[in-house]
Parts: sequence; structure tokens; C-alpha cells
Amino acid sequence: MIRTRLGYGLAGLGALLVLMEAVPRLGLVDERFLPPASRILSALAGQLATDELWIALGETMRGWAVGLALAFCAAVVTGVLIGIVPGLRALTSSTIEFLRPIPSVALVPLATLLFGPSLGSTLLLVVYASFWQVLIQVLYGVAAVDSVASDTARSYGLSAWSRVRHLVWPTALPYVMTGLRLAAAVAFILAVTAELVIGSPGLGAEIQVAQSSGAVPAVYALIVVAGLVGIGVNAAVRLLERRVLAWHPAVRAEVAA
Amino acid sequence: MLEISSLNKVYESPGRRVEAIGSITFDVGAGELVCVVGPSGCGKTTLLRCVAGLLPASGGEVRLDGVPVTGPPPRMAVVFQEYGRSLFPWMTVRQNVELPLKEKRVPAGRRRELVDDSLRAVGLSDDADAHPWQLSGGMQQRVAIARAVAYEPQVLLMDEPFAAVDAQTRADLEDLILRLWRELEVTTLFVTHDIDEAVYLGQRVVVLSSSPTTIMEDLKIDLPPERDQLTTRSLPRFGELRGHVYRQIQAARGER
Amino acid sequence: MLEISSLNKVYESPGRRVEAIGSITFDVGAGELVCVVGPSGCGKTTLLRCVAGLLPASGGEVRLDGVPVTGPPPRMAVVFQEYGRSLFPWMTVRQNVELPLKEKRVPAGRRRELVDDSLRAVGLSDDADAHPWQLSGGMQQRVAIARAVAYEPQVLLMDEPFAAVDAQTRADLEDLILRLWRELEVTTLFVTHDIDEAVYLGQRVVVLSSSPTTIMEDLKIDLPPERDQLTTRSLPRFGELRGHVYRQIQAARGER
Amino acid sequence: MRVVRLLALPALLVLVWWAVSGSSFYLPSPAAVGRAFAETWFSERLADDVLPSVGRLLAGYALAGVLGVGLGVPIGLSRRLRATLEPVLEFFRAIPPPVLVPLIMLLAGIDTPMKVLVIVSGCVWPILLNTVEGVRALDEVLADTCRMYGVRGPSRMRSFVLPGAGPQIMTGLRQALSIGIILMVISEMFASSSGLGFTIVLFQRQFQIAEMWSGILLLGLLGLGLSALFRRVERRVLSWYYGSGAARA
Amino acid sequence: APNPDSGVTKVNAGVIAIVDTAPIHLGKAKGFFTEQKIDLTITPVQGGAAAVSGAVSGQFQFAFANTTSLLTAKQQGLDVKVVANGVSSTGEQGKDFSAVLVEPDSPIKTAKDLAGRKISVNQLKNIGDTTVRASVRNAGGDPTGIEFVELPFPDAPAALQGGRVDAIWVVEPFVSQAISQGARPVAWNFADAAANLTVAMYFTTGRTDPELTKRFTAAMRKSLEYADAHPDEVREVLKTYTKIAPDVIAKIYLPKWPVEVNKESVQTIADLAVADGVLKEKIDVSALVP
Ligand SMILES: Nc1ncnc2c1ncn2[C@@H]1O[C@H](COP(=O)(O)OP(=O)(O)OP(=O)(O)O)[C@@H](O)[C@H]1O
Ligand SMILES: Nc1ncnc2c1ncn2[C@@H]1O[C@H](COP(=O)(O)OP(=O)(O)OP(=O)(O)O)[C@@H](O)[C@H]1O
Ligand SMILES: [Mg+2]
Ligand SMILES: [Mg+2]
Repeated sequence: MIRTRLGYGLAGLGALLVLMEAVPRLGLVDERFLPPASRILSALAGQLATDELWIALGETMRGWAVGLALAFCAAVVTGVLIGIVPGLRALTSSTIEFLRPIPSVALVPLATLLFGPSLGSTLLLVVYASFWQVLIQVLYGVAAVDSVASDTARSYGLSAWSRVRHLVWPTALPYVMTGLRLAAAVAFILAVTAELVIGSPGLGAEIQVAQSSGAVPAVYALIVVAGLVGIGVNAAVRLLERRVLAWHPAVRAEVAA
Repeated sequence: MLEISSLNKVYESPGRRVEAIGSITFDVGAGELVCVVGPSGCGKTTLLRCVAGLLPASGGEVRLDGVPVTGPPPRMAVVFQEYGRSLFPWMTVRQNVELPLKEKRVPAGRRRELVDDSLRAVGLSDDADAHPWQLSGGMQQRVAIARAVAYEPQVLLMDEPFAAVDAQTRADLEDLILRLWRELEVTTLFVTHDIDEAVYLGQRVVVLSSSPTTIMEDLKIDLPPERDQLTTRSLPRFGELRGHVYRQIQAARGER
Repeated sequence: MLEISSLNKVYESPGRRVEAIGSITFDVGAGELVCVVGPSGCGKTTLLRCVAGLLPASGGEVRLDGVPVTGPPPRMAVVFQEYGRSLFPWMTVRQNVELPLKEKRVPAGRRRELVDDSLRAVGLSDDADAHPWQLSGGMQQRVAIARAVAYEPQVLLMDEPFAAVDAQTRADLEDLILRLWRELEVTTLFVTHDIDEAVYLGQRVVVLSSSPTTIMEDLKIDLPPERDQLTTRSLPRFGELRGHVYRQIQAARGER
Repeated sequence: MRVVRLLALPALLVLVWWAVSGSSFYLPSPAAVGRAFAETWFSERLADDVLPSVGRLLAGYALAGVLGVGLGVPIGLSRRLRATLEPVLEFFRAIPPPVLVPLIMLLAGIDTPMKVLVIVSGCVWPILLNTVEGVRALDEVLADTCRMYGVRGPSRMRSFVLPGAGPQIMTGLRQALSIGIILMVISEMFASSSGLGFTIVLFQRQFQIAEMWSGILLLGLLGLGLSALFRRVERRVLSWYYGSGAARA
Repeated sequence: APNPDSGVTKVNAGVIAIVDTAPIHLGKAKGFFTEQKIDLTITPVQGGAAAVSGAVSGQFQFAFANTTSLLTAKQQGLDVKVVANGVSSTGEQGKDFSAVLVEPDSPIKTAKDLAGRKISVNQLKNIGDTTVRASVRNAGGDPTGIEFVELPFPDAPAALQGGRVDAIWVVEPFVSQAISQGARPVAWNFADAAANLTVAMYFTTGRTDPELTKRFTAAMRKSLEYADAHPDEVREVLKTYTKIAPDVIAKIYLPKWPVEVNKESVQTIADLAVADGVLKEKIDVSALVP
């Protein structure tokens, strides 16, 4: 099962590689600006051999992991609270909708002001951006609680905490999982972007240097690294999902087949 | 114990206004078992949900032990008509039954005992570790019943709890409820479509009219308190009561 | 018409293996009405879903008109046991009933007629514009029945379709199904828990054992073809058949 | 009462802001930002910078909606398609839009199409992911009902798949709305000479800090307005969902 | 803060990783900063604005920004003060590190033809558009009709080749790269704008200890002098902090690194910026460059 999934996934990636090789080779775009896949991969191989890349990647992943964890926990707690405490939703909705569309990049001056080009700035941007992603998912997930199930919980006198734990949380979990997947990518993107814009060390800084040096294949190689990280993160979340959502119709169908 | 006075409930939504309950007044004494029958859509479920404090009434009130019911009272168990939706799919059968007990802080040993007993009583001992969606409709319904039974409630509300099980299982479950009721003196409100069942179980049978719902009749069941599937059902008085209720319901439906 | 031969179904999931159907073989002739009874959890729903082509069998096969069933055959209607979940909550009652007809490309005028007729037959004319979740359990079930009836199927599968309605409504609906069956010669497989109902409706009653399920008995109902709630049910032969089936089911449950 | 509830928290936040401001060049007082707001945005900037930006935002958002749902439905329905495409999509999803922009510029030039595409490239993900998950989680009994009654093809989409996944699709659309605004700013950081996002970035680079914050304020207000609009649409589209008690919001 | 034990001061400098900043890297490698008891950390920043905000917020004691950015910051009331020269134009037509390029078959032959065209610069309202306008004006054209668009240097050549813009302004290494791929220079805008134009400078803020500033300035001056005199070593050091391909490094035009800021040229830029509307009002350069 897992193996066939992997097979399909590799086929998809293979097709992408072929496409990326063909487009520049057929002259659809200029090779100098979008090198064929083989060139990108050989540049990547060169990079992988250096310590720099791994150190940069480590820096980025550290900012990513810490930021994501902070944002996720904060958003889940906030979301569940807003979702179950009556009146809180109305009280906060305008503020949430106001703050949500403020781009993290606009916070760059604030971040550099507070933390300078360091992990702190990266974290500020990462947390700010991914927090909303999870929060909205949690809010919708909490709203999806089945009315009969909720009546059941109430009539058996389940306490607020038990209702959260045994009813609200499992119901919201599929939404939260999607939120986690969204936030994981956004956190990673923001980690890289923060490095790109503020210059805190990491993958983004590497990309920035490669860009301003006009080293096109190197830039794309680094982008590929970013993409690969994305695939890895998603695979991990999917694995987690299979464990925690085994009861869910969507996952059930997948496992059964 | 349970006083329902001029209860009225209107569902209002844009473009639709349904007076589900016109005006209902009746009492259920402590430790009494009252069955409610009435045509489909007459407001039985609505009544039960108002009594359970899950639905605010539009008029009148419900009192439990003299206190107006505004939310679900403690030590009350409900078996919902939508049994499937009332089980948590992320929990096993055992966990579903156990959850309210944990909430009640029943010690682990006693909890185990209660869960095992109630699952055995509904014939699901072998399926304790299955998830609800792995069970047949009737089995799911029995899980919901087991949950209510294990909870040892003071007030028990049941909404067509045996609709999805076969005749024989139904008889067994009827006796289970009777036993529980007798042993723990549970005040019980029991909604059913099966007239035989209502007469067999109830000390009283409340017949509702079709909507706007009122009480057609509040019938005392003067059968001997000790009931038994074979003998009770073959009593001539049983037949009479049964026929009476049947005619009442037919009248209720005829009205509209 | 419908041939079920050595059908076997095993549910397998990590940590749980249930042989829901051991081996079942029986035929339903064209235009025949066969009732299926059996203890709760014995595999009736499973059987129906295999026949409907919704569930792949683990062994054996189902043939319709000689063709193996691999997916839902055309012109087949099903009333699911989970009636609540089988209605589209975003559609009104009318839209729910109308959807399959649209799919069948029934012209608008005729469609209207069919929908109105079937809603009237189940007593829901006034609720055509309500959404399913605004209805009582019994009303929801009747919508599902109306949908199947309006569809004018060649094959009709019903899984405890009257579980949630009161006795009187149930009688009316039974007669509705009988009329439909007679007028359109619909081949019908009817799952029920109510033994009286099975005997009253069926030309044959198939009694299933508890799992691993086999056929306990395939009983021909030798009552006169014209049936009527009062006279048929009071025939001595009706009582005999009823008692026979009852004993069989009891035996089936006893086995486990 | 409603107004009080809506405004209580924002008022509190402004107070906090007011208390901490002034300590730094980068944190001007609410009054200064308010003044800058009036001067900056109640001018021809509204027509020259804000409106075209909002136009691009809406175009990108609409496109992302069509693309996200259009792709999400088949991916959600087919396990095989999902296994094949997921890694590729995850690959692109992890690429930060700022580094994706040069590639988009290669393919779509540097004018409006590029900016719209950049917006799409960010907005599409929450819609796509939520659609996929929503479609995966469709009720089995309803699916069976459709199969039985031969509800297929477009009609199955219209009457089953889309409404069934509706709540989750709406979640995605709601997410995408604010991401769209963010991407609008990012898209204007490249190859621009006008636009709301561009103006904010320019203010930032020119150290016109009060003006910059007024631009951020405008972004927030834009988000607020669009989400109010969205809410109305959502209440309509999902009236069955919020009415049924399947959800309590 | 100075370390009392060793007397060595830790300094963090925010510097963009391009050719222009080779001296500080070279100086660090040569130990010029250690000589001044400065333990220098060079933090790459993305651009002038980031450098200024980093310096103002105290993250950097010193930073590198271009002339226009510094003028703008000064005008907005930020407390910035130049401590050393950064980089200067060679002033030689055809041999500078900054140029306006067009496609080989473009009808644009001279700077004058740029009038009314679409030209990319890395940042609007900055040194790029100011100096390009100066080039056009000097050649007898009317710069008012030019449409400038923002494109990062790395993306400009592709946009030019794709016909998205009529001309691009880029600096090294993109000048050499584009020229080797066929692009044709039509103006050397830094050389046109002013003689020996000071393009960028190192600066600090009021909060830095004046004594430390003195030491940093001394080290910086030595670094500039050394870099200017040793182009080969510059090309070597480029390999350490940029990713420019070695063959390109060998070819690029290096800028000039004079020790002194050319105040006159800064004033010229300031005046041009006012004329072009980049700055709001006239500014006295001596307030910025002591
Ligand atoms: N959520 C709701 N919104 C609007 N109307 C409702 C709602 N629930 C029930 N009704 C209406 O109230 C009336 C009574 O419904 P109720 O569910 O109480 O009936 P019931 O007696 O339980 O019927 P059944 O035996 O079929 O379950 C019905 O006409 C129904 O349409
Ligand atoms: N999805 C499933 N996964 C695993 N086991 C299942 C599943 N569905 C049914 N079963 C098992 O198969 C057996 C038969 O179930 P089925 O639903 O066919 O019974 P039924 O005869 O319809 O019962 P009822 O009268 O209670 O509806 C049961 O033991 C049940 O636990
Ligand atoms: Mg009901
Ligand atoms: Mg069943």
C-alpha cells in the first residue's frame, strides 16, 4: 500500500523532472534563466557536498520548527477557547480579520527593530504568519462539531475540559491537520523569506547571495532543496495523520484499500 | 419529580414556522416509568429535548425536583433517536460507554465492571474494542443503550431506543430497562412507536396528538407491576389497553 | 432475476476480522417481493449492500438478469438503514426526491407529478420545502421512502425502512409498497425486524442465522396474494407463519 | 451591543499601541499614523494605487478559487491521482513566493498577469488542500446514495461533491482571502511602479514610517472589509450547514 | 561593548554581499580590524533600508548603504552619520561597474534615446533612477517621460531579453554577464552623474561610541586603500562571500575604492534627487558627511 503510493509519487516527480528538462531544452524559455533539470541537479549535488548548505539548512529548520511549534500551540489554544467560550468569537472576529491580512514582510522593520538579523526576527515572522493559518482551521473545525454528539456530551454532564478533549478536539482534528500542513509550509516559506529579506543566516540568505551573484543554477538548486523539504514535511504530517485520524472516514478508506 | 407545565415549542427559521408542541402539561413522579407515543412528527423528540434541557422551550416550563430546567441536569442519561450520530466515532465501543463514567469519577474497578455488565446485557461483549462505524445499525443503538445503562442515571430519557433491533433483542432490552428501572428506581421517560411496548413497559402511557401537539390521553396502565414477556402480554387487560391506545393514535392521526 | 450464490463477506481491518456473511444462496424472481429477517448484526445490511453493488463480496457472486453485479445497476432504488445520512442536507425535501428523477431525465412535468404523488403518499406534502434536518426522524425516513418510490425502480432494496415511524403510518407505508410492487412489478428485497411485517408483505421470507450468517430458512408465504391490513393479519395461517418465523429467529439467536 | 462587542478589543489594542508608541522611530503614535492615513490615502493614490491592486487581488483570488477547487475535487476523489500529484504539489507549495517570482516573470512577463499569478501561486494552496480534504471526507452513505440513483458526472459535482465539501472549501477560501492580500503586497515588490503594496514597501524604504503604518492599517481594513463580504456570501452558501446544527458558528 | 580584559570590541556590521563591499571583507581577512582591536562580524543584509533600520535599532554598530538611501534617511530625521567611504564609480565611460543596457538590436543607440522608454531599476526613487535621468539629461534627452519599473538586478537580464522592458540598469556582475550574452551598454550612469561619484558609504548612528568609530574608520580606510591597490586580491575575496562564477569574477569591472568621500558628488546627487522628486527638499550634505 505504502509502496504503491510511493511509486505513484515518484512517477509524479519523474514527470515534473522530465518537464523541467524539456522546457529549457526545447527553447521555450532561455536556458540561461531557467537551466534544465539536469544542470540544476548537478548544481544541487555540488551544493550537497558542502557543509555550508547543511549548516544553512539546519539554521532554517531550527527557525521553522521552533516557530511552527509556537504558532501551532498558540493557535490551537486560542482557537479552541474562542470556539467554545460563548461571546468570545464575536469579540475577537473583527480584530482577527484585521490582523490576518497584514503581511509578515510588512513586519520586517518591526522585526529588525526588535531582534535584528537573528533567530528572533525569523521567529516573529514565522509565528505571525503561520498562527493565522492554524487558527482559522481550528475555528472552522470547532464549528463542525455534530449537534447530536454535542447534545450527548452535554446531557451526560461532560465538563468543559472533557468536551474539548473528547468531542471538540477530535472533531476539529481533520481541520487542524490541514492547518498543520498549511502552516508547516507557510512557516518554512517565512523562515526562508525572513532570511532572504533580513539576512539572518540560513537557506534564504544562501539564496539571496546566489541571486545577487547571478548564479542561476545555484539559485534553482537551493529552490529544489526548499521543495524537497516541503515534500518531506508533508510526508511526515501524512504519517501522523494516519495515526491520529485512523477513525476518520477519509483515512479509513485509504487504509482499507 | 418531573413537572412539565404548558410546554410550548415553535421552530422558527426563515420561511418556515412549525409549532411542534402546542401545549403539554403532565408530571412524572419520582421513580415512575412513563411511555410517550404519538404519530410520527408530532413532537416527541422535541418534548424529550426540552425535558433534557437541550432545547429552550418557547413557552411554559419544565421543572425537575422543583427546579426549572435550563440546561442538562446532572445524573441524567439520554438515548437519542439519532443513535449513530450520538456515538463518538473516534472512540471504541468501550470508550464510548466508559466516558460518562470517567466524568462521574467512578473508580476504575467499578467502571470496568459497569461497562462490562452493560455491554454484556446488550449482547456486545465481543465488540467492545470495535469502533461504532464497524457495527451494524442495531449494534450501534445497543451501544447507546449500554452507555445509558452503565451510567446508572436518576433520570433516563429514551427516544425510540429499540427501533433498529430485532424482535427478540427488543424483548431482552425491554426487560433490561425494566430491571434497571426497578433496581435503581430511575425516573424514566420512554418514547416509542410500538404500542405493545408502551403498554408493556409503562406505568402510564401518554398519547400525543399530531401537531400542534397536545396530550390526547394520559393513560394509567393497570397491569400488575411484575411484568413478563409471555404472561403480561397475554393478559386480556393488556389487549384492551393496547387496543385503546391504538384507537387513540389513529384518532390523533385522523385529526389532521 | 436476482441470483445470490454462495455470497461471503468478511470485513477486515487492523485488529478486527468479522465474517459478516458466511455463505448465502438464494434467488429472487422477477417481480417477486422477498423479505429478509434475522437477528441484529447478522449481516442483513451487508447482504443488501452486496446486492446493490456497493460493497465487493469476499466470495461468491450476485447476478442481476444473469449479469454479475459489480457496481450499482441502473433502475435500482435503495432505502438505507441510515436514512438520516442518506438525505442531502443542503437540499429541500422536494429536491432530494427530485434529484434521481432529473438524473433519469424524466421530463419536468412528469417529474413534478411523481414527486408530488410520492410525497403525498408518505404524508409529507406540507413539508416539501423543508430541509431534512428540520424534520423528525420518522419524517426523514419517509422522505427516503418517497425518493425510492418516485424513482419507479425495477429493483427495490429496503433496509428497515419503517423503523422510525409509528404503527399507523407503518401500516399505510406497507400498503404503499405493496401497491407500488403490484403496479410496477418491482422486484423487491425488504429487510425488516418486524416479523408480522415480513409475513404480511413477503411472498417469501428469508430467515438469516446470526453470524457467520447462513440461511436458516427460506419460507414461502402461502397467503392469498391480495393483502389487507385487517383481514390478512387475522387469518389463522398468518398467525402460524408468524409463530414459525419467530421460533426460527429465536433459534438463530440461540445458536450464538 | 453588537457594535460594542465588535469594537471593544480593537479599542483596547489601540490603547496599548498608544501607550507603547513614541519610544522609537519605528513605532509612531496612533495619531501620527491617523494623520498620515488621511493625507496618504484620501488622495489620487486611492485610484492610482489602491484600486488597481484590489482589482488584481480579486482577479487572482477568483482564479485561485477556480483552480483550487477545480484541481482539488479530482485529487480528492481519486486516490491514485492524489498519490501521484501530492509530492509535486508539495514541492511547489514549499517554495517561497519571493523566490518563485523570478520564474513566474520568465513565463508571464512583468505586468499585471505576473502579479495576478503571484497572488494565485499563494492563494491556491489553502483552497486546494481544504478542497482535497473536504472531498475525501464526504459522507459515505451519501456517496452510496448517489451511486444507487445514478447521480453522476456534473450533477454529482453540483448536488453532492461541492456542497458536501462546502464547509471545508469555504474554510480554504477564507484562508486564501488574507493570503491574497499578503501576496498582493509581495507581487508588487517586483517589477512595479505603483500599487498599494509597492507604496507601502516604498514608504518603508524611504523611512516614512507613519505612512508605512498607515498602509498596513489600510491592508488590515481591506482584509476586514473583504472578510465581512465573504461572511455574507458564506452564510448564504452554507445556510444549510449553519442551520442544520451540523455546525454551530 | 569593549571587553575590559583584552580591550577588543565586538562589532557587528550590516553589509550587503556584493562586489562593492569587497574591502571590508578583505580588510577583515587581512586583520586590519583586529589591529584596531575590533572583533568584526559581517552580517549580510538585503539592502540599504534593512541596513539603516538595523543600525538605528542598534543591531549594527556600522553598516553600508548607498548615497541616496542615506540622504533619505537623514531627511526623515534618522540619526545617521557617515564614517567612511563605501564605493565609488570609476568615472570612466565603458569601464564602470554600473551601466544601462539594451538588447543588441534595440533602436536605442545612445542615452538620449532612452527618453520615454521603460527602464528597470532595482529600487525606485533611489540612486538608479536619479543617475539614469542624469545620463539622459547630459546626452540632451528629456528624462521626464521615462517609465521606471522595479526589477531586482538578477531578474533584469531575463526581462530585457524577453522584451518586457526597453532597457535595464544593472551593476556588476550582471553588467559583464549581460554584455557577454550580447546586451549592449548605452549609458554609464554613475560615470555620467558626477565625476568620481561616491555611490555608497559606511555609516553609524549617534549611539556608537565616538572612540570606536574612530578605530573603525581607521580600519576601513586602510581596507579601502588596500582593496583599491590590489584588484587581484579583491577578485579572490569575492569567491569567499559571493557565489559569482569564477570565470565571471575574472572579467568584471571593479569599482574604485578611494579613501575619501567625494562630498561634491554627494551634493550633486542630493540636488538631482530633489529635482527628480526623490527627496522632498534640499539637504546639506555636511550634516551627513562630517
Ligand atoms: N430543527 C428543527 N427545525 C425546524 N423544525 C423542526 C426541527 N426539528 C423538528 N422540527 C419539526 O417539529 C416537528 C416535531 O418533530 P419531532 O422530531 O419532535 O417529532 P417526533 O415526534 O420525534 O417524530 P418521529 O417519531 O418521526 O421521530 C416536526 O414537524 C418537525 O418538522
Ligand atoms: N464497515 C464495517 N467494518 C467492519 N465490520 C462491519 C462493518 N459493517 C458491518 N460490520 C460487521 O458486520 C456484521 C453485520 O453487520 P450488518 O450491518 O450487515 O448487520 P445487520 O444485519 O444489518 O444488523 P442490524 O439489524 O443491526 O442493522 C456486524 O457484526 C458488524 O459488526
Ligand atoms: Mg423523534
Ligand atoms: Mg442493518
